[in-house]
Amino acid sequence: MNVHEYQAAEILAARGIPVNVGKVATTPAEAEAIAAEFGKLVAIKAQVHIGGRGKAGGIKLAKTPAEAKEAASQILGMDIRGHTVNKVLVVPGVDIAREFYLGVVLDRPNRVPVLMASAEGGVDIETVAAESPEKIIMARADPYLGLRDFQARDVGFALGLEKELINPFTAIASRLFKAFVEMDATLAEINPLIVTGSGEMMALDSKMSFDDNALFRHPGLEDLRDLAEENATELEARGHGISYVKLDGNIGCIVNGAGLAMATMDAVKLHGGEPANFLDVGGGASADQVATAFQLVTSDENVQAILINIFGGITRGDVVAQGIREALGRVDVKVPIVVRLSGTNAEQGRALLAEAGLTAYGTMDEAAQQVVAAAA
Amino acid sequence: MNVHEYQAAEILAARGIPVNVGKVATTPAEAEAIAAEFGKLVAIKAQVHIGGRGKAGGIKLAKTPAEAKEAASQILGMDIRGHTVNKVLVVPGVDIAREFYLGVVLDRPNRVPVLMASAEGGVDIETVAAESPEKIIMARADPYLGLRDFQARDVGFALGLEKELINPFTAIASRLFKAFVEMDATLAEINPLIVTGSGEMMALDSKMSFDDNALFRHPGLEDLRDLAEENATELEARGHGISYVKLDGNIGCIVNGAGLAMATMDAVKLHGGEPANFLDVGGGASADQVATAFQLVTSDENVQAILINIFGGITRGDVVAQGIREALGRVDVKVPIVVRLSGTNAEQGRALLAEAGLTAYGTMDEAAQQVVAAAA
Amino acid sequence: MSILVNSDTRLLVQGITGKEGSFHTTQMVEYGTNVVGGVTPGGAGKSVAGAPVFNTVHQAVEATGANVSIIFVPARFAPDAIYEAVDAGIPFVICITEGIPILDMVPVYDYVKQKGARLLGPNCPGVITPGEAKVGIMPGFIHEPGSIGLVSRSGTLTYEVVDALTRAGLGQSTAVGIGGDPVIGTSFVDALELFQADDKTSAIVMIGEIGGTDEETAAAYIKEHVTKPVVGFIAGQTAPPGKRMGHAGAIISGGTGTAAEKIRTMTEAGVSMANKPSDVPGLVKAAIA
Amino acid sequence: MSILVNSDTRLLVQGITGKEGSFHTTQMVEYGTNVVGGVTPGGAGKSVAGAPVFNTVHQAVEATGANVSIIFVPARFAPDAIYEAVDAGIPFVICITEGIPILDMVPVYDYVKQKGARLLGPNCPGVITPGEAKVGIMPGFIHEPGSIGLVSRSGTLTYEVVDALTRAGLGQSTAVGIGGDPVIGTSFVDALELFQADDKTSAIVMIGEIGGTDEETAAAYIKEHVTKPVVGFIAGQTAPPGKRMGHAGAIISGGTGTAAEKIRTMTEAGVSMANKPSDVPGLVKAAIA
Repeated sequence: MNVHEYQAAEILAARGIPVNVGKVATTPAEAEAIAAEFGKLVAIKAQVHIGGRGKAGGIKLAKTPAEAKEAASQILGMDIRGHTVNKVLVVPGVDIAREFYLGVVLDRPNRVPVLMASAEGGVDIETVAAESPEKIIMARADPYLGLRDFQARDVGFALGLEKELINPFTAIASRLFKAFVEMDATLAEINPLIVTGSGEMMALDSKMSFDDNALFRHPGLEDLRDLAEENATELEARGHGISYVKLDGNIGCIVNGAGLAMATMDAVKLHGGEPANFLDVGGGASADQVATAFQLVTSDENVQAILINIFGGITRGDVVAQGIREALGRVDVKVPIVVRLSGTNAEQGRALLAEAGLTAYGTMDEAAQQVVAAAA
Repeated sequence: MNVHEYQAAEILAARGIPVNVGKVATTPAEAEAIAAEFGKLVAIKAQVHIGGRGKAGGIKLAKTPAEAKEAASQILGMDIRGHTVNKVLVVPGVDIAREFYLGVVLDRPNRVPVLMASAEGGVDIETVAAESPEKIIMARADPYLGLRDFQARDVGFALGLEKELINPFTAIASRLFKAFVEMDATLAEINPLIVTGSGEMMALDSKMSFDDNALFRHPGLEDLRDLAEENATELEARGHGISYVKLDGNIGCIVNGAGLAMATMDAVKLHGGEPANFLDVGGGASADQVATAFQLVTSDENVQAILINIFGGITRGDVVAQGIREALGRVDVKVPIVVRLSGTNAEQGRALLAEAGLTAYGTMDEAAQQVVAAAA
Repeated sequence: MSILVNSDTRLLVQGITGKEGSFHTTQMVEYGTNVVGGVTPGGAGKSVAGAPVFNTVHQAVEATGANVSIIFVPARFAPDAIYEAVDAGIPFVICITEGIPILDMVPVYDYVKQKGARLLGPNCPGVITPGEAKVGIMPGFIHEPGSIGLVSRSGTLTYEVVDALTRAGLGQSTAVGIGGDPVIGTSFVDALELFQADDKTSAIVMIGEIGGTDEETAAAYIKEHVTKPVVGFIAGQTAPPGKRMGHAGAIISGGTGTAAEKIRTMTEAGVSMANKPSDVPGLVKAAIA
Repeated sequence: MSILVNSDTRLLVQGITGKEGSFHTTQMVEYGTNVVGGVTPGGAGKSVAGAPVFNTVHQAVEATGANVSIIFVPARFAPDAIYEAVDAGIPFVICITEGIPILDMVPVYDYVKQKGARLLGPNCPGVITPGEAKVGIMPGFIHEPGSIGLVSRSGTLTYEVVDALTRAGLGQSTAVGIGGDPVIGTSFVDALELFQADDKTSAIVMIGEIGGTDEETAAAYIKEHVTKPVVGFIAGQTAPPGKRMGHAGAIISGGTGTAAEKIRTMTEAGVSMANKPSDVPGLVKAAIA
């Protein structure tokens, strides 16, 4: 689960990290009023769950309230890589002497969280990682003890910070790490972490994402979810225990199992089609689940044909076929459906589907070819 | 640092452990009113920082408010092994079906906290430990992960608890352990932990002690300190960085170092005397520290003579002697003083003391003999 | 030989009386797996598919001599169940449970390693040595005894490939599902090491997916240490960046974990890469020819 | 030989610019200890008693090849300082700091052990090998090189005994103060094992006190493994139960940890027990005669 910059900043500020405190505006007039309140140069920043907003024109500086209003009116409503800007964060301008990157992520190969820092702040850290990995300083947490203070301090010295900045830096790094762990984050990032002209350290931009599997123990986090930012279909799917991700193609996919669902998308592409979604119905593939899957997939207007790919394992193929038939009785699907059914009792299943007028194939390749043809 | 039963019970109750909630009374009339409020059989329990209050008559049952008043008037003001009872806890009577012991302490040999439980509840656990150690069930914590739920559950099964009691027991044990760790306790004990006639688990008596070295991170704990329960001199000493423990003898001791202070007390005893106190002035033995030590030791009316035993190490003997002279200039000591000075610059020190009319000896044995004679 | 489980496996099922636990215990027993007991706190005295139920893993191990444990308890209790199994001396623990918070697994991973035990999963289908022991939730009947070792991050995709292998006459020595989470016990490298050392395994099929860099690490290991032929497949070539594809670990983040990169690295390490699952049997046959 | 420290010791001082740290660094240097450097975050570029100061232990170890570290930082930062030393690869860490919360030391103790390092203390005077290296806060001049190994939970009481030994013509191989806290790194048993294996040590003096059962554990170890003569003394025969005698660990609780019990157990293990510190040299002479 992602949150907006301003929400991440509030979380970090509450944990004692100095942030550049701003206010959120949803209209140009609000932005103007906030700028007037700050009474100085402000930055107007689009609040969207997607990176690269700076390049997309989602961040503008404004010297006067009138400029702030104008900037906000340009940014609000803007589309940034598929995300509509509904909110802007207005922050007072700060005097930046130096910029750093500071982040905590899971170090997957080592199975522990890692603190990452770079003196190349304010830029895309992935670019730094790819082009000059030696500029990234890392401190791996202990699996039980977490990040110890000396590790944060070591990173500070490795960044070349002056003596006076070591304690503030260590405090910020430790708190960022604690926020990551205590809130079950998958990412906690300050970019840039700046030193102001007067020598203060401050988080200028904050970003956090959270582990969906751990949301149950952070009840407050759900309130931070911005429904406007989430694909409504993906959210609904999650409520039904279905994994769904919308894509840009026109062939809807309904598959049991995440790995097989990815392989199915790949097969569609391989045969010249474009998948409209990733969808994993989960283990059972009951009539209810399949019916919900039909609803989810057909809610996408781009979908021209649907591929159902089920490998019967513990779930029997005839039961799945029955489920598909029942689901079709409940949901009115107007596009062609191609079924691939394999595994346990697949033949009986295919027979049942044939009775219902559905052609069911035995291999993924055949089914993918057929569905691509059907969608053309 | 110790707290009263009612304070420990409040701490555990706040952490979700079911306790038999009572109210504190400082007068018989209050006890009567509380008993009337409960409207049933009550127990009146002396609140003192010392064990064995039951045997000493510090716990009484009362069927009526009048009986409660009478019981409270007997207990309040009572002396239990040197502790005056200023408060009683009035708790409603409960129907006890079974009693258990449950405690968390540091397992010193293994350097981890340990959960201890016994089906022999309500009795002195040390007696059980000495007489039938096999009746004590132990679960050692992991140094990083603490007590894991399955360990608490294992203890519950080992106690012979029925299926229905396992979850309540596991919750109580886990919370007791968490209280121990999160509050830096040195002891957290429920004795007895009971099962009521209606099958509920409940803490009937709670006890907690805390690590003095960790009080800095638990600011609320200091407020629970009962000054009436603490030896005023011991408290004052602590404020000056001096370790002082009052004993029953008549020879005051002032020593640098805890081990040497104990050995000094032992030497006094060995030569037929009785030490009046343990006192470690700490490393420096400056004039200020020594003056404070004189004040502390002479505040004990039993003291007939004072033995100062200093082994000059990093601190030079002449500096210590100067400190003693200065201290004597500030504090009017009316009892004989015997000094033993050894180590660095001891001879110069002894000369300085001789000028001030103090006989200083070179060995602990000599000094101990002299001070015993002086106190006789 | 085979790896991880075989006819000497004495299996314990943690969470045996639950819906999933009891269902799959029956399935495993029917397959012929030697399920010696199960654990459900407070369940002592019951039995599931003929296996006696105990209150604690410790008691179960003492009574049955179990040497492998499979966990079906809910995500909130699964880490504790793994600790319990390891503390009771079980050397190999398989955690089927899905949805365990990532950071809960960080200490579990290290703990299991420190104690010298092995963990498979979580969020995995388990492991099967066809004809000997099925310790997991995979459909047993699609497998055939043979000499192809299979390791995969996925469930049904693995069945798809196993089915294709079996239909092509290529039986399996052991098929291992290592799971789709970011923090898992047994890695590709661990499984490759076991297959390389296993006399019965003549070729290895490795099925990866987007997310993380375990496939890249495996490729480096293969280059250095694996002399047996390896055939690979990576799912998720069409997956967009920044989106979790079902599995918690299947996400392209920060430009790392793409299928293209994994395919490139594995190809460079000498792995025959399949374009689609149905190509796997042919590549295996070519490799062992 | 001697144990723990000697003329090969390359000492690092953590907290070297603090009041205690700088004072004792000077003392140690004056004694002849090879202090190769010190650490104070932000202190790089300074020097104390000729020893260069570094910002981090890692940098200091890299620059100086330090193989022993002594810690003088305040109690709140001392556990972190121990972790830092161990992580930087220092195999032997001495923590002088007093007042560390007990439960902070629980993971530290295990961590040091897991990493294969050794910790002495906390709340201890350190260790000295007379004539070679003084790594601690003890007065150096009372010691003489010789063959008596000394291990103690106390500070000044140890000086008392060392002084008595020296005056009696009994020099010391090494004198170790293990510290007065409930959770300490090196135990009596650890020191006994080292002394038993040390060629230069002909007899061992062990000075215990009330609290805990480490003396009893040591007695059992002596009975089994120590062939050299051991002379003992226990302080606190007049200490009342339930009261902390200065040291956090010096408390008789629940009837365990009494001096009487320790004296009895050690006597049974064949240790010559002294009634008072001044009896120690005579008993040592009798034992090695």
